[in-house]
Amino acid sequence: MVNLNTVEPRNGRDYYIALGLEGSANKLGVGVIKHPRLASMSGGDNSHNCEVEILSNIRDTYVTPPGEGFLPRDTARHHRNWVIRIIKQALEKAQIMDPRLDIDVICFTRGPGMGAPLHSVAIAARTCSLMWEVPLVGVNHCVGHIEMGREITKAKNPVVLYVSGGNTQVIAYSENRYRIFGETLDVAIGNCLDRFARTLKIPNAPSPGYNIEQLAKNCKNKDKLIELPYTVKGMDLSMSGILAYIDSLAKDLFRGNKKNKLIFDRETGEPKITVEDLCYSLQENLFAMLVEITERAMAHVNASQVLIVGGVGSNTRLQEMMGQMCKDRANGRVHATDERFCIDNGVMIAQAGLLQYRMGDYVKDLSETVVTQKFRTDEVYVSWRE
Amino acid sequence: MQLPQFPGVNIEILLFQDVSNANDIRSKIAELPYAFIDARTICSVEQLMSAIYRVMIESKYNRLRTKSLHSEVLLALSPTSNIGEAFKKFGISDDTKNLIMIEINQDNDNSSLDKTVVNGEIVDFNDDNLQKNSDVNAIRKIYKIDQSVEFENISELSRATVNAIQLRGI
Amino acid sequence: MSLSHTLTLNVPFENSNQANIAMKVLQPDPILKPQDFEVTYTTEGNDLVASFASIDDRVLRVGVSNVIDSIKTIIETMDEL
Amino acid sequence: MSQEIVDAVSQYLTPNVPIKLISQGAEAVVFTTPVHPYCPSNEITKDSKPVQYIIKYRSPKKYRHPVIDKQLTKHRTLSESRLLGKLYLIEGLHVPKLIATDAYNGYIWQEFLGEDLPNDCGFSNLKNYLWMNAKDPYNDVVKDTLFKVGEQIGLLHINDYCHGDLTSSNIVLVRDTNGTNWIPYLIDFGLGSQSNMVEDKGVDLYVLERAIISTHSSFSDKYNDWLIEGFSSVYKKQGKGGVQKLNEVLKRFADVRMRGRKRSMIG
Amino acid sequence: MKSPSALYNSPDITEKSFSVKESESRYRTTNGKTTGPSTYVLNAGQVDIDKPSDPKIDHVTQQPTALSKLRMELTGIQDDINEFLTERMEVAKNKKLKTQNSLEEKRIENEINELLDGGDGDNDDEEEKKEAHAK
Repeated sequence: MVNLNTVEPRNGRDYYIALGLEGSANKLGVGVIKHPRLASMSGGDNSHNCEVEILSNIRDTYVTPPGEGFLPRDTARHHRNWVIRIIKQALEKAQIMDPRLDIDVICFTRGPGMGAPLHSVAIAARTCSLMWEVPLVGVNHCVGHIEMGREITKAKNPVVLYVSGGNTQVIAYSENRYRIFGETLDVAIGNCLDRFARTLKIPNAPSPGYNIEQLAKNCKNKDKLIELPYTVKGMDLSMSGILAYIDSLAKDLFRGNKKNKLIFDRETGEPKITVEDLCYSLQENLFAMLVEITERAMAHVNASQVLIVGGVGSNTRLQEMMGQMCKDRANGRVHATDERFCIDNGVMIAQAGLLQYRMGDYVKDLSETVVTQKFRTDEVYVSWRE
Repeated sequence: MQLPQFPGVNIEILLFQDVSNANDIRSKIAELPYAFIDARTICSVEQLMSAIYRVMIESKYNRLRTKSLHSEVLLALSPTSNIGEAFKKFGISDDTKNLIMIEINQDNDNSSLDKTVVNGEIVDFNDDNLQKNSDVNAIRKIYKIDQSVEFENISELSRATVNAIQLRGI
Repeated sequence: MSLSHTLTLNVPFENSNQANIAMKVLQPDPILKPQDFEVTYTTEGNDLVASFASIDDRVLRVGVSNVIDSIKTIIETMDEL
Repeated sequence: MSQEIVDAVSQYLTPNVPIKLISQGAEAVVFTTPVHPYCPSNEITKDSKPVQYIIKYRSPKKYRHPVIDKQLTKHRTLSESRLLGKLYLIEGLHVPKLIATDAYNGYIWQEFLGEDLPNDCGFSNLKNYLWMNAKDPYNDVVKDTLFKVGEQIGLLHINDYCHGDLTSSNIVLVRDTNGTNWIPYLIDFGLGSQSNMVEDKGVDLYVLERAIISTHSSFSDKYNDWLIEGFSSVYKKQGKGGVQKLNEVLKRFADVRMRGRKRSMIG
Repeated sequence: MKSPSALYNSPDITEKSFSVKESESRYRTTNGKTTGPSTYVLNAGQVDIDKPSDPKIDHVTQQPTALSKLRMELTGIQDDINEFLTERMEVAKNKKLKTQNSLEEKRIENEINELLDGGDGDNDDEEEKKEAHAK
């Protein structure tokens, strides 16, 4: 039996407050949340319905010059130099007067992610914990996304499609773990889109994927589709071949390689396709694959709900396709969150961490707070679900 | 007989033994509204019906490759798409002793099947009678079934022919 | 090769509690290349003492600078929060 | 299940072919029917029980672009039919019998295999079978079954075919004539292909291993060992050359697994 | 409050000590010389908007708090140590070029990069790091 009130709120309060710190990639996020202590939570799996109140959600993104990726060491420097200021802002916004008394738990991302950035945030988390004498919980980043998504959408037991710059996974809950049913065998979807954006030399702001989405919307030739490899392997998929192929098409287009008859008209030598067509075809192809593996997982575990999380999850075309798929299944429903929660943030770490804390599962020795670059979603023991 | 998916179509199938006028039938085969198949090439009801089913599917989607449903049955039986070859292999020859006569009637009229065209003994169209007359080696050859593949019984061979029939050209 | 390149760093905090916290924060992280680099943390009164030993100056430079970065974060946390 | 799809199928099949929906997989809707498409005599077995046939229909997927949809439906219907035909000829390999294909419309008729497991454990695919055995997870029959499943995959691979979607739902168990042991059949070849690439084989094994881990986590180590034992036995029968091939496949399998684990790099 | 200090030792030189010289500006800033953005991003046109926070000023004394002072002094000491060790590395490098093969050189180089990126000592993540860079 799950008892989410295993640990009572501190200082006789009738609510819990958690501080969440996220810094696994180029986003530094700090959030403060509140859970009322509900009697109904003592018996039963209500972890998707904590009546969370978001007291603050502050984010600062490390931005690189156009066309450049982010190095771990520079990202770590960004986080290190901003983390205290962002924590301060988040506490002020949340009107936390005295963290020693007002915070129940400090949650930080233990992994997966880039080692140095994770570490720089962990140092701040440990210091706060010792200074304020507040317990710590190390959170799996992916589980953070899932729990935030469940809480926001109230989806009790969805199949989760987790799509971001570094991850592409189809996840479903079973026996106290979030099991990975399908995933990419090579590059992640976000990474694939980002790299193609660089080939197209389109801006990185606000995000490369967003700009591809806009170009795809402007495609004037939606009946025709540029044929791309379709590489679904059971519940897994592979994207590197698709990327290499569409990259070569784009390069031929820019270079004016008239020999490529797919791109240039045999007679006139005029280009037959545009950058918009490429973006549209790429999205249609990749997203069809994502929806298909999600549907495969749904069929496998007999689920009817889907939750999309991660940065790529804010793409409206992906949401639309997923919605259509669900509609054609029995009572299917798709849940997606908006960019506040899709994109990495501190609140999601607080949400997953607070659930874990309320089950009495928090750091007993600081050696448990060592960050880890590799931390699979299914390694986490999910005590807060049945 | 009718196929469940094609209720408006009547199919008549007659199996003849000891036919004496194969030569004569061949000479006027173009005018006769039937299909004639050398019974040596058929090992089961399933094999022949599978081909007829395929003919009906092709017909429904206007994909017939020959002039009539009857000639299409011979093509459908064949593992290759060469029409001439199909006729040669499955059609009757002058020395054919056992044959199958088929009428596919789409107009739902009464059968106009003229049994007198064939001089021979009509026996039940069933697996036992077909197996008596079939030539397993010839069938293996026609369907290009590797000698290394061993069949425990005729139904396994039949299954291989069904696969070939369903998969032709795809 | 021996860890013959050493550096001892002394960081005086306002009180022993702060020095202690800093030590506890730094201690858990494992040494990435134990055969090339070592670090131990102790406190002496209000001071945090970090003793580094390394196979050469390169590894020492990276290791020491990383630890100082962390100590600066610790100090800022205590200062601001 | 959307009624729209059922209606379309009923209309295609005519009222002469009564259908019962048994599953809505990701790419196909599966029905059973007692009616054989062209051999009425096959509708009753020797012990005069009515026979069931499978009708598998790949319905158009509205979520995906029509061009992709048409192509996939056609490709998968064809390759599944083609593989069933070819695999049937491989000695020792068990696949359902292909009865008819309508590639224009995405229909395949197949032999119905398997049964309903006792105590409401569901249909006799490997997934449900392992769940049924959860109370006595390591009994001899389970071991025998998993070994035989491994053998089936070994036979598939050694003949240079890949399944492409090896999950525990895509392996159907049929009781042997004694009724004690189980004979595994591989089904669902829509993503299958003829391939001599170690990569494809490694991915097949990885997909199955993960399917076992995610649905039968507590017993997955032993289960996967038994599968691999059965798989290896097929190669080992081929002597030195077989062992060499086996090692290549197993090595790639390990590589694919590592790649998978490594993936969880950046949040 | 005392100031931070450090003491260096190696087989070829006698002790080198580092201490805060209060008059010098490097001990009175939070923004170190040797802890800026990597040359890689600076070359790509990066403008540094991620400098460390300014020292906290005590509103009574109008002076930096003791901890801010410590942080600034430590920043200066860090620069001293980094510059000193970098200089020694250069010298060692020139010596080494004559005597040692480039393989060993490369190993150390790689390891340093790994340390900088906070790798957890698992060597098979090289590929992923490249990916992270590519982003």
